[in-house]
Amino acid sequence: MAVTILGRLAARAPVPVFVAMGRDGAPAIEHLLKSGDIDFTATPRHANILLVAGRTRESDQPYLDRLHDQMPHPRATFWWGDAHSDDIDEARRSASADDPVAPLRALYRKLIGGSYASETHRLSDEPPAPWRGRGDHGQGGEGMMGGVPYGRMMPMPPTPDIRDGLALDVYRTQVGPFMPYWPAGLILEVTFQGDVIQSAEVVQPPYPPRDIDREPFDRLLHEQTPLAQIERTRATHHLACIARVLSLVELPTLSRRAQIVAARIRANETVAIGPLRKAAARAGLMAAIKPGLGRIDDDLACELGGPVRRAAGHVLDSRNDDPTYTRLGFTPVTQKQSDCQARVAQWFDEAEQALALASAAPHILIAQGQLAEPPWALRAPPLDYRVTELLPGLEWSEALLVLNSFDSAALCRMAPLETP
Amino acid sequence: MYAALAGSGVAIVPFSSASVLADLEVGIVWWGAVEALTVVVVFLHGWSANAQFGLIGAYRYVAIGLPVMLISMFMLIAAALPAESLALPQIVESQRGLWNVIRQPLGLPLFLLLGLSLSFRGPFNYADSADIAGGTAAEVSGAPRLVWEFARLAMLTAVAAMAASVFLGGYLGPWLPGPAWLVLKTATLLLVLVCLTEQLARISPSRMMTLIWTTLLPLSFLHLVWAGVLAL
Amino acid sequence: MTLPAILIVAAALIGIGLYGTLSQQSFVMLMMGLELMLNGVMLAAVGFWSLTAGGLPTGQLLAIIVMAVMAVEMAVGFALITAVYRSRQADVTESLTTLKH
Amino acid sequence: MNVIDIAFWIFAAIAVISGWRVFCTDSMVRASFLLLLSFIAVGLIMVLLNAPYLGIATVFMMAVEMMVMALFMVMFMMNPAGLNPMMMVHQHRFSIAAGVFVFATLTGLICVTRFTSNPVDPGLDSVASLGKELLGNSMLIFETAGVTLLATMVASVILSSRSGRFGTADTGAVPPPLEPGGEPAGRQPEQHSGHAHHHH
Repeated sequence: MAVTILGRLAARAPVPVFVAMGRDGAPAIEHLLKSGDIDFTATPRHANILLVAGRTRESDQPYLDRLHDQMPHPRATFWWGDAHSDDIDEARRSASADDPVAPLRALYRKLIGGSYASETHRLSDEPPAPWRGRGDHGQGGEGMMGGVPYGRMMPMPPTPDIRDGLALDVYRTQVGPFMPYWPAGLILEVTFQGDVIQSAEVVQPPYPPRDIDREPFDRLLHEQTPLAQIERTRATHHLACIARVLSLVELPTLSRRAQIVAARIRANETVAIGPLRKAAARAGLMAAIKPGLGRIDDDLACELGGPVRRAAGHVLDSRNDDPTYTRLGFTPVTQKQSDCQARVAQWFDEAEQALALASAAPHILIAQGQLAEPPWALRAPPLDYRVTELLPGLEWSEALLVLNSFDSAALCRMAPLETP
Repeated sequence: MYAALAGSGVAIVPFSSASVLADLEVGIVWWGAVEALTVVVVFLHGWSANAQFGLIGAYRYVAIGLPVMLISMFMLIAAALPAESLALPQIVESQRGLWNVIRQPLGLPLFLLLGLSLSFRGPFNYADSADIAGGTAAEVSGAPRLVWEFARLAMLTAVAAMAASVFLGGYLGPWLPGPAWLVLKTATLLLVLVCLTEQLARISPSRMMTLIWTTLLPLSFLHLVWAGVLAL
Repeated sequence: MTLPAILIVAAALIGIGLYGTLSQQSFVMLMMGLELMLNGVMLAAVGFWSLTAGGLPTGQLLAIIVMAVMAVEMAVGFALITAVYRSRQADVTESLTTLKH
Repeated sequence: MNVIDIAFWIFAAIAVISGWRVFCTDSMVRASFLLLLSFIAVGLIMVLLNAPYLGIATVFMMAVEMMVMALFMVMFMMNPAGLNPMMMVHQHRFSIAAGVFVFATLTGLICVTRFTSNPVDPGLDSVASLGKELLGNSMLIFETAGVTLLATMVASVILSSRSGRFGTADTGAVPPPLEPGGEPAGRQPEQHSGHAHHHH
């Protein structure tokens, strides 16, 4: 009896979901955020449902299996968006158009109620590295530590230390594609010393930017699109990036608020960004990001284009040579030093400016093919500069800030697929 | 274990002039020992996870926890000076005339910073923050995680109760009976702590370390000197 | 709670500490052996203070001095380990043989 | 066999067993926290001996010390997590003999001598007496203790910092050249890294 009461109580609790962000999975997240009774967890261990939002690449399947096996029972996977494997029954799949909240809640209630079998392990769990001990107590052997007569005596670090000359052990690991607040799909092979990054290489590039951000710009190429819609998309894209930076600086409520504002802008409601910006400033967002963190030189900023270039102070924006914009009194907004702080401030300024333009000209149409330079349209070729050259020497939290200070298109171009 | 520590922290808080759970005449030193053991326990929680993010979280917590503990000990010693005793009931009695928060203005804010960092909330959330995927609690789920969250809240209340009794004159108050005052003050301090959690952003550990060692620690020295001069 | 009982426990701690100091190879474990011995000494000091010296203040003073010695010994020990590790990448007693020849 | 005695025996047992376990665990970090456990037990025994300030101060200090020791363990030692059993012992039999011998002689001594028993009256407020003592007639002792602690801090910083007056610490001790700027004089120490090739 008591179990059922607890069961019923548990079923009413917010649904613990761990999100594996696939390609253009973001709209699902905005739906979930608005509903409010979905609880996004930081690790798969705290969740019962693994939500795979959007399309994932075939090469990500082993990572998904590993995530899935870490989840405690009762557990289930929920595919959102056009899942390529269609052998999954209806309860755990939903098309990318509709709102995933209701099916998620129903699935969760069934899971808790026990009427839905929890999924079994996908990977067998024997330790990856074989045991190579040689000593009589199983210790020693080459590469394995274990006292004078048997093992390697001293930890001989391969790379000299970059800080204070104390060459200690380095730790090499892969940071996976589906971590929260990690550019979706990116896999880095990072060598740590303590929590300072010594070196990093790209194993897998991040997913290309979200279709929903590019859709009005693509449509513009072959037919007229309303100016308001283009500016709204730009504002929502910037707000989503700001939300990620906010949650990295331990302001979860503000980041949730930013995402909700983005969702409402997408639903064509008129929303002011001013109060959000003031709240973030009061909470010390700019103070938390170290000035000079992630500074990139000017020519790289120019190549990347878009907000990154304007954050470096170059007044180059394809909109100011467009007649409709000049009539509305459009002057490009720029910052001075091109580091994380400048890029976040640039996002805020551009979002506010975009909303002002959108509200100023709700029905003006832009002629076809005018605005050819949307920064996050992935047509530009990848650069030879790697984002991983920015990371060495940074602490883990700062490195995450730097990674998230570039929008997804810039990141794709700076972290193309290495041809090992 | 963390919960037991939080419980022992609350034990020495005097509820009223007569009743106190643990009448130690070395209350402050016991609170210092509780803080030190909390740092050890949280490190163990992170280290036992045997995962890289758990370990990073544990190390960042220790790096920030040790200096902050020094600051809190200076605050408490400063509060003990006018009372000429280490025992908490005497400290509360010494505030019958004037509360410590007025006599030693700097004490309460620094002690609240300690409260945040001890239960790693808000701007001091270096142990379980989201950027290291849940930090020390990354590999924990189900019942142990429930206990871990409960212990964090218990430690927050212990710090609030301690701050209330040391700086705001625990059970002293005109109309209401003793314990009611204590509960009231602790509740207000908890409220302050929780909104601090939401409001302030977290700077990176290395900058926070320099901030603590170069500004907060000298500040607490000055506070101690000020309290000493006052108590002469 | 008789004094001989306390002293026997202290002696046991000192014995274990000595064993640890002599047998362990790594510096840090060697220092832990020393810490354990000092711990035994402090226990004996407090034992004497409370059961024979009848609460003489200087007894407690001795215990605090022993505690200070512990702190000093640990601090200097760690500084030495860092210095040795920095110059020789060695942290096991086996490799410091310069005094032997 | 009232409560205090039972508590005393329990703490004593904890102290000795965890002390012994310290040296036969594989993982270093576990060893340091076992040592912390034995220190806590000793601290609590002191509280039973009516010296509360000393006992709890020991617990306080040892907690922080063991924390730092755990940090050093993981920094320097090889496998802190103890995943790989380790027999890091040399001159094993000799040290066991030394330990047992010391223990035997001490216990022998203890049993032989008759101690004057003049127990402390529980009413004594030991903290106040300690306080008066510290600032009273043994103030000088404490000043010297303070200064030595300061000297230790300075020494440990100099020893472990990298940039010394004569170049960084890891260039090693090099004898000065005969004529300025020339080859270092004297016998060249044969270059061997940490791996001493055991030519006993």
